[in-house]
Amino acid sequence: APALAQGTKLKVGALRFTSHSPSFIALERGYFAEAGLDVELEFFQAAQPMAVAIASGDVDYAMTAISGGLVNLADKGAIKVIGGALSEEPGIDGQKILASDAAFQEGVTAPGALDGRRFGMTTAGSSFHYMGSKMAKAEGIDMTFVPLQKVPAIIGALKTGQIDAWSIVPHIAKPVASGPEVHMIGSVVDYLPDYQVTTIFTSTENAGDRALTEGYLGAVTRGISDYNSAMIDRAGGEAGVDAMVDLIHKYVYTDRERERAAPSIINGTMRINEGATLNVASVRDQLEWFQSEGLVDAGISLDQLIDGSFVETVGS
Amino acid sequence: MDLRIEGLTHRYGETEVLSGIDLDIPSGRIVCIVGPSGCGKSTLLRMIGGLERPSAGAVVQVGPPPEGSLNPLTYVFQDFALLPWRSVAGNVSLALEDHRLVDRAGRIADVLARTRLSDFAHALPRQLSGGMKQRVAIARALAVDPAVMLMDEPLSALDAQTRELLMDDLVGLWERERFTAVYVTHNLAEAVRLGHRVVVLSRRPGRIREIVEIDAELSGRGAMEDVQAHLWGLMRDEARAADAELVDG
Amino acid sequence: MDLRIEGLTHRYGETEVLSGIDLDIPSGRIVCIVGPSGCGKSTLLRMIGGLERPSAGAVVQVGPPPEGSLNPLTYVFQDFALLPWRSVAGNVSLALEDHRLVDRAGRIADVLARTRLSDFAHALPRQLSGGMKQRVAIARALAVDPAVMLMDEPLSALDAQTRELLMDDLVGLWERERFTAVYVTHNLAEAVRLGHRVVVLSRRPGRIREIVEIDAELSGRGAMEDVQAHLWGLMRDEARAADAELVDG
Amino acid sequence: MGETGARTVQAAARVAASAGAESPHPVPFRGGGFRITGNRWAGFVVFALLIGGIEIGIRQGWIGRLTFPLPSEVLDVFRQLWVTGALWDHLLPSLSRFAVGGALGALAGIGIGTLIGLFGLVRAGLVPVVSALFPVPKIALLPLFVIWFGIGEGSKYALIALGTFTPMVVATYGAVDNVDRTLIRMGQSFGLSWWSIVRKIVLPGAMPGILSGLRIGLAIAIILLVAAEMLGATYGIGAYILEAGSLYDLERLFAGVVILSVLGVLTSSVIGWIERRVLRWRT
Amino acid sequence: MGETGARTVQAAARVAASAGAESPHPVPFRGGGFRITGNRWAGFVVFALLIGGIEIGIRQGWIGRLTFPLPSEVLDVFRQLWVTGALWDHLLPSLSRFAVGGALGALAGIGIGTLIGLFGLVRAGLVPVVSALFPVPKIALLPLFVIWFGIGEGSKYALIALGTFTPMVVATYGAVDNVDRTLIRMGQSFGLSWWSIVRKIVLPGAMPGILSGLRIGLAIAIILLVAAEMLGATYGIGAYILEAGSLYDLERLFAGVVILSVLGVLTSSVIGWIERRVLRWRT
Ligand SMILES: Nc1ncnc2c1ncn2[C@@H]1O[C@H](COP(=O)(O)OP(=O)(O)OP(=O)(O)O)[C@@H](O)[C@H]1O
Ligand SMILES: Nc1ncnc2c1ncn2[C@@H]1O[C@H](COP(=O)(O)OP(=O)(O)OP(=O)(O)O)[C@@H](O)[C@H]1O
Ligand SMILES: [Mg+2]
Ligand SMILES: [Mg+2]
Repeated sequence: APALAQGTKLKVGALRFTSHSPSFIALERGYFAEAGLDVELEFFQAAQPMAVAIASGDVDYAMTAISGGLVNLADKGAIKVIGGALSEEPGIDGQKILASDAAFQEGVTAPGALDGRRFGMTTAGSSFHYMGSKMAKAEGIDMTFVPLQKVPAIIGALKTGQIDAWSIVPHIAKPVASGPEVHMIGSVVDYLPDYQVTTIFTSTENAGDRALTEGYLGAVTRGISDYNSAMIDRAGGEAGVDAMVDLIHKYVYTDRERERAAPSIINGTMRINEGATLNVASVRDQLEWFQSEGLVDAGISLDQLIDGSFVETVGS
Repeated sequence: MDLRIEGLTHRYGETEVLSGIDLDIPSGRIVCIVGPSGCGKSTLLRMIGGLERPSAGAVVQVGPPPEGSLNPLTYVFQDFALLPWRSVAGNVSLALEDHRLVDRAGRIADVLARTRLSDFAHALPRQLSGGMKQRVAIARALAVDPAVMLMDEPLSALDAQTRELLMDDLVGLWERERFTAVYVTHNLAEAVRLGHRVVVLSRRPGRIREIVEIDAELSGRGAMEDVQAHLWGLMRDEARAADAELVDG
Repeated sequence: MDLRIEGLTHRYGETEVLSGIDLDIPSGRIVCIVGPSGCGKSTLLRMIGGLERPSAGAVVQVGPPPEGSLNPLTYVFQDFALLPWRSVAGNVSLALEDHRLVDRAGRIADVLARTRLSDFAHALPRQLSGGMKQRVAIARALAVDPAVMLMDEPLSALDAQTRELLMDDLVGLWERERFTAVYVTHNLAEAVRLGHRVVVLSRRPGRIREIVEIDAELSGRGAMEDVQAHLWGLMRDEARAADAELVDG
Repeated sequence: MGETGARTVQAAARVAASAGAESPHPVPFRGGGFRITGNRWAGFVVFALLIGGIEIGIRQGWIGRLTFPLPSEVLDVFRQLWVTGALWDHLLPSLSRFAVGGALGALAGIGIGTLIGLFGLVRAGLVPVVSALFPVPKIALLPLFVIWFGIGEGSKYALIALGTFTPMVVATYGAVDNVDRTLIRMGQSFGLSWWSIVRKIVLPGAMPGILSGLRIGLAIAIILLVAAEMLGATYGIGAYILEAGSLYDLERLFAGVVILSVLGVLTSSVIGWIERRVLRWRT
Repeated sequence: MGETGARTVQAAARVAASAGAESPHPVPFRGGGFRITGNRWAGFVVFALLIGGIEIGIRQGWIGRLTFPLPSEVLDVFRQLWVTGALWDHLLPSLSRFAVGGALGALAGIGIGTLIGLFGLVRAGLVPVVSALFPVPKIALLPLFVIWFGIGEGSKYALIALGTFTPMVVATYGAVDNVDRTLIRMGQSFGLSWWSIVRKIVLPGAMPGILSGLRIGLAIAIILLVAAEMLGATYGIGAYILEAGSLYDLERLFAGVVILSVLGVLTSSVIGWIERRVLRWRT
């Protein structure tokens, strides 16, 4: 992107999750610098404040699941979705549906048996709410959704059998289900085969700056390619995985030794859309679901939410 | 019932407050205790009433308390010690509630009548002048038929005119009821008006310096300027020294 | 500088507190004001010092204040009104700090010496006995070279012995400095010891009932029992009625 | 205002004093000011100005839509809450949590606080524990509360109770300590039993302190409603606020905050009313 | 115990009084008790018992591993935090937020509180606003704070400052109201200027109340550290606690809570020390 002045300052929001690896890679391997961007990572504890930080201009680009809050901010003209990241894809280990031991003992060994039971979520309008709803609809069952604000509270409630089920990304699902208190009973991908889990988004203002956004996306897509090829296609063999784990470990599970962190990093591997392709069909489905639940204004159009002009889109 | 104080000595930590006090408190008389600030008058009175234990010596009760006395040793405090949340009648009642009595209400009404407080039975302490408050405290003390009244500067929180009125009340009361009392005061005029016997204490550690007997009838006593002057002569220098002392380092 | 009170009347809302007070306060004399509780003595004194505005009438200043007087009308309060966080010297200093003075420290030292407080210059109020505190308040008042001292029951928070000592001090001070003062008190003994003129007020609304002139020299006055008895005769019934009044509904 | 007025008067008086020192003149006035006065209307005016300013600011575009909600839309949210009856769906569960949790915490706090005030050994043993508990942020313990009390009403009651408990303990034992010792000595001098003294002297004497502790305790209870309703509540003012926050729906967020604020002001006036009735004996 | 002892003595004394009424005997003792005493050791004993009990309970399996962390492992977390230096990485940012936010809030609160105390119009205008602000849960405003102050230190300072501000205002104007009116009248009677009276009488006289308000304000500031560090903080005790919570790591969660608790107790003793120094003039 030659249009960019060298050393354009940029803040990229991230969570300390493996799914944010493309940003780490692009930074570590100098892809941002090559695009003329001087990137600083800004870490968050949760996705919701990241969306607000984009709106307030504290952060320029970030990656997170589509939530009611994000849609509302888009409605206020503050942010735009400009690309896709994590996707559910048949055949690849994706998000898991978990059940508590108590429910499991009572026969909840598959999602279809969750009729009348309690499903955990952070807040109304979160991706957990969406996944649970779609699953319930597909199974033709009714569930109560219990808002618990934070992931730890959900885990606590699940382990003690106070909620019956939950869905979550594999690198959290696997360690949680490794104990006797929680069981894995299904995969989200079975209900939402092409679910666009996370998206790349930015402020409306940045989306108007084509050179900047293209520069950013260009660098991130290189990170995505590196990640997919090393971790999923194993193009570099074990050595490639090791090198990538080393790189990611600088940002994720930093408080554990590398030996203990590596399995968790590898466990968390999910495919990220090559070229940040955006599955518009999935996004539309999510938007319509939010609207049908009354969580966002029914008048919001897809165009207010996404700017599909930067990346390849499917399903539009 | 008489009281006898025998070789009473008291210390707070290192400081000796009272030293070798011997004193008789005969029934039916008022014993006034005067002395400079901080000489241990209040401490002595607390020990007479059993609220504090002397380091050495004893306060001895001689003879039985009068029949029907609910609380032989009864205090009247300087700052009245009325419960602000109880009415006048309620405050008097407090002293009686731990006793089984056939006619508590009657007893309260009687004692309020004797102290001319009947009209104020339902008033709260905050509505009363200082003088009235102290009258309520006296009524409460009378309600338990005390053998000895222990009064710690009962008039010193009042203004001079009210003090004058209450002194008249006390003289009248004594004429009728002939109660026994230990009366602590700074005020020599009070001491010579009310005391049958005035005990002068020295500065800390309090020792008995002199005991002045006053023979005149309570009613009809004047200012007794000569006795006052004699007492003041005994105390003037010590009072001045006590006044000029720093309270702590 | 003399003061003249002319037809002074004051109301708080509906209640009339003072009614038609006419009074002269001649230079170099002590005017005592006595009267039953709540008759408006403190209110009158506040108006003399300009702390409150009368509803009607006026307090008039006749003649210039003495040369160098920093605060012609200066109060001494019943509860001393010392700043507890300042030392004795600091409390005296407070009254001088708003004035440009060449030798403030010298002036403070001088006034402390005159009231025999030099040894206590660095003590805090809490370390002082009541009598010492009131001496400090008097020193502070003297520090501004007042034309008239306005004293509102300056001794009534003290015990009887200290009161005696301070009265001697005040007499001594007046003999040396011949200050003018308006002295409010409940205590007839104080009034006859210190007053050249005793003003007796009636119950609320306060009116002047009688003005008693006392000619005897301040030093060497005795208890003057006859004058006291006369004053008490004027006031007794009203004091009793005031005492028995409920403070509010 | 009185104060500035007083200053001017004072200055004027000084001039008069120096100018007309020779001829008879009234003594200068130098009192006034430093009085505790108030004017009920000014509060309304300030609120009206604030709200009006924001409304106009947003409509004119001086204030971004993201910065503040439009006051008129907040009002509309209230209207909707009222019309649909959703107000009660949210208010009633919150009120019952507030009542039960607050009552539990306050009663336990008064009880323990009284014991600390009366018994030296209890004081020595428990005061350090309570002081250590005081600065612990209750939200940090949220995950634990799920385990300990479940995600039902239990954990909500417990969280609110814990928040009310610590300030109540501190206020109560302070109040017991502050009971006039002469009154207690008076009770002893009349030979009252220990239990009579506690019941008739110590507890009534501690009442003012306990009630002002209750003011703080219940304010904290209201603040903790939001934290408590993080734990699996679908209905409740706290849950409503949290949902609005996560949806970045400022109008509903503010509507919820206003409801809590009104609840707080109401609670405080109820306590004020109780104080005026129960503590009528105070001057 | 002093109190129960007193009771027994009293009872014994009564028996003596009725039995030996005829012969000379010492007056019965009936004082004692109701004294404010303490025993430093009992606090340690209670803590030791609590911690020891939990340790043994967990090791013996009486207490589930999910219910409490193992105290010895909490200790080990502290050791690790110390050895790796991570303690300072977390403590220093939190301390600076606490210091800056607390100082801003306290200063603003004292300033506004003093104005409310001095000027009737300010009181009338601002007291209702402050009372309305008091019961607003600060976490509810978190999303707004990001927009208003960004995700940097600004919003953290602001949140902590807001939490400290409201109690400081209330405490300060209460303290100014409580300044002895005779002292102010004394100042006026000596012709002191308005500003001298404020500086030399009102403010020093309000100091005790302001300091005890500071105690509450700073306790709230510590509690709000956790909420503040929800806003995009990587380092800080609050962030550490939140992260431990999200990993359900009870040992680290408790370690963080203990640090905040110690911080609270320390702050409170520092204020106690300041009180003893600055308020030496009090009895
Ligand atoms: N509980 C206590 N502990 C330690 N010292 C005490 C205690 N009570 C009194 N004192 C000290 O004992 C001395 C005598 O006190 P007490 O109150 O008996 O004197 P007093 O003669 O009544 O004085 P006053 O005339 O001022 O009432 C004083 O120096 C006082 O400081
Ligand atoms: N600021 C005020 N507002 C309303 N009423 C007042 C005020 N100050 C005094 N009063 C009333 O005015 C009357 C006179 O009060 P003042 O204090 O002048 O009496 P006093 O003669 O000094 O009484 P005392 O001997 O008790 O000091 C009292 O009834 C009092 O209640
Ligand atoms: Mg005494
Ligand atoms: Mg008066």
